Amino acid sequence: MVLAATCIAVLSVMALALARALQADTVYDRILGINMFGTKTAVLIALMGFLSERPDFLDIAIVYALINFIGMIAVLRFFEYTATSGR
Amino acid sequence: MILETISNILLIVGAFFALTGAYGLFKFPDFFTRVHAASVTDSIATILLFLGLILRTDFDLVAVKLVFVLVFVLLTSPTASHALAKSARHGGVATLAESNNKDNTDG
Amino acid sequence: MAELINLLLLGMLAVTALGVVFLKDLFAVVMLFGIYSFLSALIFVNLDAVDVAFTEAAVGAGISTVLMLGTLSLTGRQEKMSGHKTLLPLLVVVTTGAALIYGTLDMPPFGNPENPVHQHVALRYIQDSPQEIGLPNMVTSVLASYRGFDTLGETAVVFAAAIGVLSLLGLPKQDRAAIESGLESHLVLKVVAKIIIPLIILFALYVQFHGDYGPGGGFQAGVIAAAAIILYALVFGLPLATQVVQPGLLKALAALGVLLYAGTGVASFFLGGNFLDYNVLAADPVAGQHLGIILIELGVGITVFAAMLSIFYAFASKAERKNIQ
Amino acid sequence: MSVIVDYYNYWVVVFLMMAGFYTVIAANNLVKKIVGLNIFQTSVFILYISMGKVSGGSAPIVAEGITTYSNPLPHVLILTAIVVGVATTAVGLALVVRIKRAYGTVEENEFKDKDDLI
Amino acid sequence: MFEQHFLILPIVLPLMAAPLCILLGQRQLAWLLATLVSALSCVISVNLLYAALDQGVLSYAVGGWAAPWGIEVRMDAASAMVLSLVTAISTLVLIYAKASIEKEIDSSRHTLFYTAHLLCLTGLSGILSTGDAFNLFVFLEISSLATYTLVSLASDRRSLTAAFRYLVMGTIGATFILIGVGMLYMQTGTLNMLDLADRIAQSGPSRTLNTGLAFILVGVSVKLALFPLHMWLPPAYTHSPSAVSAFLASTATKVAVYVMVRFIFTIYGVEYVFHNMGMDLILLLLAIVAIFKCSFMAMAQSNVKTVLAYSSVAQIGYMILGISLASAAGLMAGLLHVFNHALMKGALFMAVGAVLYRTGSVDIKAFRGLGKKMPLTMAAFVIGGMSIVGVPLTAGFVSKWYLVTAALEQQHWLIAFLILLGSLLAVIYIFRVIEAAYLKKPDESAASKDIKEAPMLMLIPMWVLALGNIYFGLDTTLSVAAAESAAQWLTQSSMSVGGGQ
Repeated sequence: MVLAATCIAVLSVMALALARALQADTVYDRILGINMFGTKTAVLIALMGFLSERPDFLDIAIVYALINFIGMIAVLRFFEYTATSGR
Repeated sequence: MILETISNILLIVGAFFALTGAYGLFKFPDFFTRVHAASVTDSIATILLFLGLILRTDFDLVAVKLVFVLVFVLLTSPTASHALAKSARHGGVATLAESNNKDNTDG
Repeated sequence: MAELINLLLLGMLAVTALGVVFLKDLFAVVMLFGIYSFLSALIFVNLDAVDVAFTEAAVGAGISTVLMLGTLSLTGRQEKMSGHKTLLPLLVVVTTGAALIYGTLDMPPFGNPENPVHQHVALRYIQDSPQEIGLPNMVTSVLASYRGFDTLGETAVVFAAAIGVLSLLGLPKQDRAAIESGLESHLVLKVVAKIIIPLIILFALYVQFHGDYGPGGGFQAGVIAAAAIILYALVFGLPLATQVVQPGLLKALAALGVLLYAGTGVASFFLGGNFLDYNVLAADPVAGQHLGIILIELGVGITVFAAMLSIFYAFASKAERKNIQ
Repeated sequence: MSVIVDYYNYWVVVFLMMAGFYTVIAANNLVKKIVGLNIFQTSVFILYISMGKVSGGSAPIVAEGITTYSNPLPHVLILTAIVVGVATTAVGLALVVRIKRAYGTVEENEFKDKDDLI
Repeated sequence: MFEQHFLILPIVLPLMAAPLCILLGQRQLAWLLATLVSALSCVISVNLLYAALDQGVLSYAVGGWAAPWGIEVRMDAASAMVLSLVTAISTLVLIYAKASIEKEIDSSRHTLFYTAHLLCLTGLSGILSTGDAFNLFVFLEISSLATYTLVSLASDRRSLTAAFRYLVMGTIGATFILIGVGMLYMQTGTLNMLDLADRIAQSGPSRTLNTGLAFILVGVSVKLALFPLHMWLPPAYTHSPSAVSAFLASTATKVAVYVMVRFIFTIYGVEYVFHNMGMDLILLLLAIVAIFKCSFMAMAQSNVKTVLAYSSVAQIGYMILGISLASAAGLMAGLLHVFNHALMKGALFMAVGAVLYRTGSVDIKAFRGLGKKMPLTMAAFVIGGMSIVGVPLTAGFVSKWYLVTAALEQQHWLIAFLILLGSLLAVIYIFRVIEAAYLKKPDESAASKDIKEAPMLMLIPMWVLALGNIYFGLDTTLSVAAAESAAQWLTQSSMSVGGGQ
């Protein structure tokens, strides 16, 4: 029960982060929203594993956290390129 | 039984922190305070939620994996936020105080 | 509960897709695509497809997004407004969508265990594969053994993509030493990257060899290992990364992986079986299956690692060169 | 009512597919076309995975105490399809990079003046 | 000892040779390896063709797993015929390519060219051999990815946009096929083609199956450039390297036609596709529009490669027309035209490639006076052109003849007339080129004086195909027997299954 409620809470956090990413003043706000979204997905995977009573698939959560991090770094890296050369 | 209760409390508190973070994403006035809201709550919520989940395991491989994910997130998430804030700073995003000053001098 | 989560995730997917359609800032579009990929992977987890979720997260949200970002850094980040024709595409799309909806009306209901999909071929995979192949992960059994030919094709596709990208963009030259040094000023990032890159490679090895028991396998492991080097290249700069893992070596590795896979199949010829029949690889069929699967997963892993990384190198080298000018 | 419960998943998936499809054919920017192509394909993946789901089933990895497993075959097919998708994406983006270098633009409507094609 | 593995070798040999090319890294060696492997596959395929004509159908269980559970490689007369054709053309194109690509592709990319060619061959052989609907999709994508690479290898920048357009349309097509196969799987629970046919016959029509068929047909139509989904083809054939144009024009679309035949006749059955869904009328209309629209388009072009490309789309119309007649005779004529058209378009594109090699241009102006300067090349072009028109004693005549007969068999006088009219249009666009070559004076600039005959390595494969056009115009036993037996096999199995017996 608590697990399910936590799932819903995390999902709503994700929805809010998505809303932030969709309409943001600056590109950095978007990235911020997306980063929050990414970390919460990793949490949600773990929660869903417990909810479906098969928590041994946490490897996926690791991948999510990892890919989220790499995606963030890539965004920052390539955004620096366009920021300097695009203008 | 006790473990489960503690776990439930941890999960609820964690969810609460996660929600406040998301709320802060909209309510704070400038970018750097929003980063603050997002990243600090992110860390505490992740810690609490994962601790809550660890208490629900039989302390086997699953718990080890959970700890691994937790450590991983705790390493990467603040780093990403830090890098983001730093990039924003270099990219010329002004803090609230700065933009206020600017408004004053302009006016 | 699973249905509720499913519904919420589908809703978020729809919103994200609309965002992609309407936003003009391509940076946002690509980041939203990353989210789209994450969300669909969550749906896959929710619908019990853990292996697929694993791959989609690593590939869609990881590799594809990174490549798209690299492309954007070269092509600019604004889609120009256009008085483009929108009526005809809309018409085509509405027609296609209507045809699909028409098609859904006779579909077997969602999730019903009586559906034909669950009754015919799949039954054997579920009931017999743990004995015939000896692996708990049925997806790996089907992927590597029953439908190993598909997976050979998949490896060839990855190889073909690497060939295509190399012929289009070329590999970075190694002698351009250390002009560009990545996110130079981010000290914290460098320290953290140094800590986690070995962890990622360790994790990739775990995924490679644990794929028979849990979600994972050669493909996912290859992508994760490539991701580790990609992270290194992003943080410390491409020149350093190409010194660690050399582009020429990658080209050879990609070829070797395909050869290892196909070679395992040909080895079955000589041992008296059909192509890719692992039963004959060892005295005991189950042991043979296990050996065969380990070998071909290794082939897949090597090819995918090398192909993904050289594709990234090719894109990144173009981005770096542009940045210098 | 039961129609909705049975099919809502497919309908949303059709909507997603069409959003991607629309992006492919209507977008002016070549990178956006590729993004649309990816969304289109990813949505087809969801269609496949949806048909593999068994209500009350579990992930197709043998574990004690579990009797109903979801169908592993669509998972295998989609694993292959994902790989095919990323391969196409990589080649497509490489083409975009080269097009940008050769023509100086990646906007579809800007080609017609310079050349008879795209 | 490999006899029983012959079925899989045309796929596995090029697949293993492709990475070996990369490892060799030396373009002469890569060329040698690619040509040898391709020739070996060709020998094996012809062997298989005779075996299939003998025994009807050959089957091979990959991985030792029996059919609906594992993937089956399956060969009947239709697939063996197209497979022999594809491997033979691939061998000839590779011989031709050695000289041809010198001038058209940067020398550092030659190894990559051979690798991509081998991968493309792998994909095409896989499509032709597999008995599994999803496996077909995988091989389709291998060949497509390799094709995009091959097209973009040309140094002309327009090859990039052509390849991109091809990639977008091709991927949409492939995704449509994926959707269609998904719907088939959803209704039947199997992916094996024969098993699918059985279960579709048992379950009877349903809206999901109808939609699945529609999506598959649209997807395959993109791949085979059926009007109006042909927009990718003219730029792709025009701007790719000549060797690639010759290979693609004579194989890739043919394989797509084969896929369409497979889905219509083997999986769904004539009954379902033509009688229940009325697809024959739609296909017939599209085919006729394609023949006329694209013949007119071909007349208006000044680039000879574009002329040939539009002519290809028109000729594909004839193949689809044969299929849409929904009879054994029509299907046989369509398959025969697949075979013959490959011979003619191969010869024509090779001749044009040779002109490009010597003059550096494929504009119709560059052809002026070439009849004297490159007599052998232009003679091959004339033979190929005659065959396209359908002049008696050429292969083109044979397939047109069977097409007309098949149409008349069903009392379709109008269609027979339209087929003949279409041939007249072909006369016009082919004659424009021949006129320039033989009747116009060459321009007397210094550069054009040095033009001489194409090198041997280009002439030999070109003439093999040109002579093939004449040989199969005179001695029709092999080609007709193969097409006939293929058509009979396909329609029989589909009739019996379609009738639900």
